[in-house]
Amino acid sequence: MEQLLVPMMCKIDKVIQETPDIRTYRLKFKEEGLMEKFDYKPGQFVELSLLGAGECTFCISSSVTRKGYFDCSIKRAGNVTSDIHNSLEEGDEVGIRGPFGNWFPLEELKGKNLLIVGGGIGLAPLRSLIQYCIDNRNDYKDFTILYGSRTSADLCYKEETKEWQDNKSLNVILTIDKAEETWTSNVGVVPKILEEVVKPVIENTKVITCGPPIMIKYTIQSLKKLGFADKDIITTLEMKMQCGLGKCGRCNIGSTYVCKDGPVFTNEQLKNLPDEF
Amino acid sequence: MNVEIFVTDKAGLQKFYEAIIAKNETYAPVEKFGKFDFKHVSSLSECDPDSPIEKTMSAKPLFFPRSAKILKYTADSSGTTVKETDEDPLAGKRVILGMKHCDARGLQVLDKVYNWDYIDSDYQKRRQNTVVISTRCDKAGTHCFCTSLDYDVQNLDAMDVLIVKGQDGKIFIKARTEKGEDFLKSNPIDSANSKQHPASEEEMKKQYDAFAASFRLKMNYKEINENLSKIFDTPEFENVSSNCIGCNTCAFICPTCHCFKISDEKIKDSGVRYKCYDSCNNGYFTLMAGGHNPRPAKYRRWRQRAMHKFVYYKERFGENLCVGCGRCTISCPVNISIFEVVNQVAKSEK
Amino acid sequence: MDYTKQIQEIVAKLFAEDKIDVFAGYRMTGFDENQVPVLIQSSGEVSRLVFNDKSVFNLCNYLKYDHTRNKRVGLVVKGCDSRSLNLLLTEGQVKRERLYIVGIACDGVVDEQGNKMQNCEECMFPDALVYDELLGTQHPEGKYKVNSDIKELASKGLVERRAYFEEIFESCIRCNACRHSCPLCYCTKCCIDQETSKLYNGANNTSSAFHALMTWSLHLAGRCVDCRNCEKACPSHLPLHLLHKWNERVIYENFQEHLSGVKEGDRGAFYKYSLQDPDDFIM
Amino acid sequence: MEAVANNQLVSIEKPEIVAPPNWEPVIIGILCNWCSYAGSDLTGTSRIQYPPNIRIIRVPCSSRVDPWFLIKSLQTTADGVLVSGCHPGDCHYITGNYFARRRFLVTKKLLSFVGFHEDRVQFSWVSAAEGPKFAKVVAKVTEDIKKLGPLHLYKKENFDK
Repeated sequence: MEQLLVPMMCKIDKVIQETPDIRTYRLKFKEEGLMEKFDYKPGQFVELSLLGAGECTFCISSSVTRKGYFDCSIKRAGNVTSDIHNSLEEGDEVGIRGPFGNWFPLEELKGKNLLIVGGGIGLAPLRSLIQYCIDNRNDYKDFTILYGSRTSADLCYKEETKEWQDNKSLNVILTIDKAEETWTSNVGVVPKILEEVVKPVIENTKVITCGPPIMIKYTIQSLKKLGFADKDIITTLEMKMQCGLGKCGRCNIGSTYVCKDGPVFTNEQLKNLPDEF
Repeated sequence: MNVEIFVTDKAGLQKFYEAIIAKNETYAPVEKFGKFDFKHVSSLSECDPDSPIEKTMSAKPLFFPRSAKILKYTADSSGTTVKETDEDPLAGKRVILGMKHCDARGLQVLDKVYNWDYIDSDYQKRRQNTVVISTRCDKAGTHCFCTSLDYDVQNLDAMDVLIVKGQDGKIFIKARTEKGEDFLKSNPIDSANSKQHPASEEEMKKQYDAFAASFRLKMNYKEINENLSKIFDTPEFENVSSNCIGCNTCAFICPTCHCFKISDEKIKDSGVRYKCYDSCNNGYFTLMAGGHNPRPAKYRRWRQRAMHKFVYYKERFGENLCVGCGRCTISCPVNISIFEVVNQVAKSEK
Repeated sequence: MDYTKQIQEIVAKLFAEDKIDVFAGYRMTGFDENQVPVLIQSSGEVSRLVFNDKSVFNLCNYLKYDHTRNKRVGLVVKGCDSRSLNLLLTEGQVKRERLYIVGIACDGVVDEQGNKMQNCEECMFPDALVYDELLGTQHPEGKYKVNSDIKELASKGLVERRAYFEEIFESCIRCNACRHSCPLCYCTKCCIDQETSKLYNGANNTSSAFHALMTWSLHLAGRCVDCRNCEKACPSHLPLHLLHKWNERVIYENFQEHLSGVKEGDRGAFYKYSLQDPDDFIM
Repeated sequence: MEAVANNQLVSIEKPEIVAPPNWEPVIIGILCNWCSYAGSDLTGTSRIQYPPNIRIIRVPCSSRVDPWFLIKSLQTTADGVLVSGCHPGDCHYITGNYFARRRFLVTKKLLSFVGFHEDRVQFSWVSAAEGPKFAKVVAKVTEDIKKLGPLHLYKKENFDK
């Protein structure tokens, strides 16, 4: 066990300040050859450790189709993440274990319309999927992205969302909670925009959503109202984890280990879990 | 069942123990402050292999240590170097004397979680290199209920050598596994009558029956397991947990609790990362950095504990996590009994 | 010492008059002579309450949990418990008007083997010091006695003492039960809790145990009331009272016979000073 | 104690630990900003020599010194700790050192109770004008701790001396 818990060292290639409290760290393995072997799927997560401060779970926010690096987007929230924000710069080293967990059901999504609903930092795991799908665009039909945050400053991946907006094969809708002077796009919380602006086609569509717990709750409610089946709503859960290996017991929800059986669940699976997430 | 049963007496057993300690790396219960903990011993006088169950800590720390080093690191201008940790002190060939049956069962249960998906090689190594010599208790403790759970106390695969104290000072020693057989071959019992007795088998059974009859606590495990799995939302959990002070002792001394945390100890530019025990009764156990806590209230944590022991683990791995040793009840400062709790909850209406 | 009947009557009356929302008392375990603390929410449960010389646990501990927060609470206190309650009142942790205190003039409680507890043998204040109602006959105030274990240990040599305490710290399993069971440890973030403390992220090993127990006992120095909840909670049966009693002795002998929680409004020894404090150990 | 007879320096708490040749103790000096730190400054500017074993940490007031500082010092590098502040009555914050004094006494006594030699932690009042006294205090503490030998109690595991 102790050996499984030893991380591989990574170098920080680039630090991108996404919003005042979110940074994206572009990482490369220090040891040669590891980067090529590091194979992951959208939705999986890694354990990133700042030695001396601790270890935290982060989803990989880039796709394996973009070779040579991987991204982790980190929001300043607790002890370790503050330390990461305070002390890590380009060229510094962090430990990485992973990838762990399951992934978005890529095979199942093939030939389907995709509706991606994200909020705040919740776009990070979705970005991995979006990048993957853009790189395999022909496998999927209509592709809609709805992304919202509290203010325009809190929107992540600004450059990239612009690219997505310019991409003719994608339908990208951005929204913020409260009106701002310079903001020309939609205003309103995500579930409201989902019902009033997006008006998704229900047939042959899979919805993938991620965001703060409260947003997911209301998004799922409005999706149900719109007529989506539970099995077509896919979300990724957040739980406190320490090992990622199905041993430490923190991510237990009932008899489910989020780190092994998740973090990607359909709403159908979630309904069978005890209400402890 | 053509295994030889050795019959000896008390003096013979003492000699047997002494020979083991002299020849092998041996761990046995050693008393400190009125509590027995498994420690490395070099003579029989230091330890007491027949320590009472109420006062004996479980043998879990010999397989899943209270704090294990994961890595050492040093950082300098050229980067961070992760160093190998020292050799695992528990990985060598060793013998454990005086392990209780419930602890042996605990190991069997832990095997499941450590051997699914990612295999914990360190734990496995410790298990493989250990010969477990388990003595059957003469009498049940006040809080024991091992006989009423989902396993057969007499036949546990984790016990390599079984010692049973029969009537008239007769002591039966029997190897239960190949490892145990080999061990008995290399550590022969002096002055033992080593023929196979069908009668001995019977006498051992008799001892078990007397032992099983001495239990104060008995539960209908199947019914409790079924009922508990249905009543997740019962308010009874709030009642039974109201006087819990959340001290975490129960998890730390439990022979099957296996949750851990990873913590770093840092001094200047170097540090060590440890894996140490943690408890689900701790409010911070599931608290996430953003402030969201799936189990903020005490009763939710208690529910997790009780359900994990009696329902979830069974669902997932097919075994009951609680082994019925009663240690949590003995150590609880406010005398909350998990036996009482699950019985009370299982009886409650949804 | 058996006040079961009186307490049941009092609590029934309190519920009838709607003076309290919850009452903290003791009930029998149901299978042996020992008792379990119980929080009673309605008059229907009053018959479960008992009080006799097995009522050991200090109930002031429950004042820090959600079940009693912002509620009108009734509770039973013995002499030592009332001292801790006094401190909680002084430190602003509980409001006097929300409490209904049934004080006991305590004859001493016994441990699980039936022997009188050591702290009761040496108890200076067996009667509840703060109460709304006092049960039993009052005792004369005791005299300060140096704990016999402390006397014995202090007379030993340095190396011997070091070896003895090394055993204690080695046997500690770092479950923090001592902290959680202490009525005076009400901080929501504690410096010996590894998860909340940025000061100390240690393992469950000896050096961490030393750090934790020393820091903890120094935080309780001049406040500890010797109720021995910590010792009851310790799964390794460590003699934690040694640290506390030693501090108590140092403080009593050097700081104008300070004893914690005796007077209402009197804070811990470290919250005040005197010009007469010893200065000779400082160069 | 036989080892002492052979002129070998051993740890007083743990006689089985022998000091390496040319061992020099490490002493952590926690000094209050207003008096003792200024005093140590004066010692330096007056070119008074004192042993180099002391590593100085500046704190706002001796009352800022949590007993935890002493415990952590002793658990890591230090063989001894010196805490120094303003003379009673001279505290920059009026009463800080009176409170500190109580804590120091209890900490010192408790440490000595659990098996640290009394002289492992020492305290002094040194004012900003007492440069020579500071040098004397440091010399005395260093000498005391040299006699006690290296400290090897409850050291953190990753600590390499």
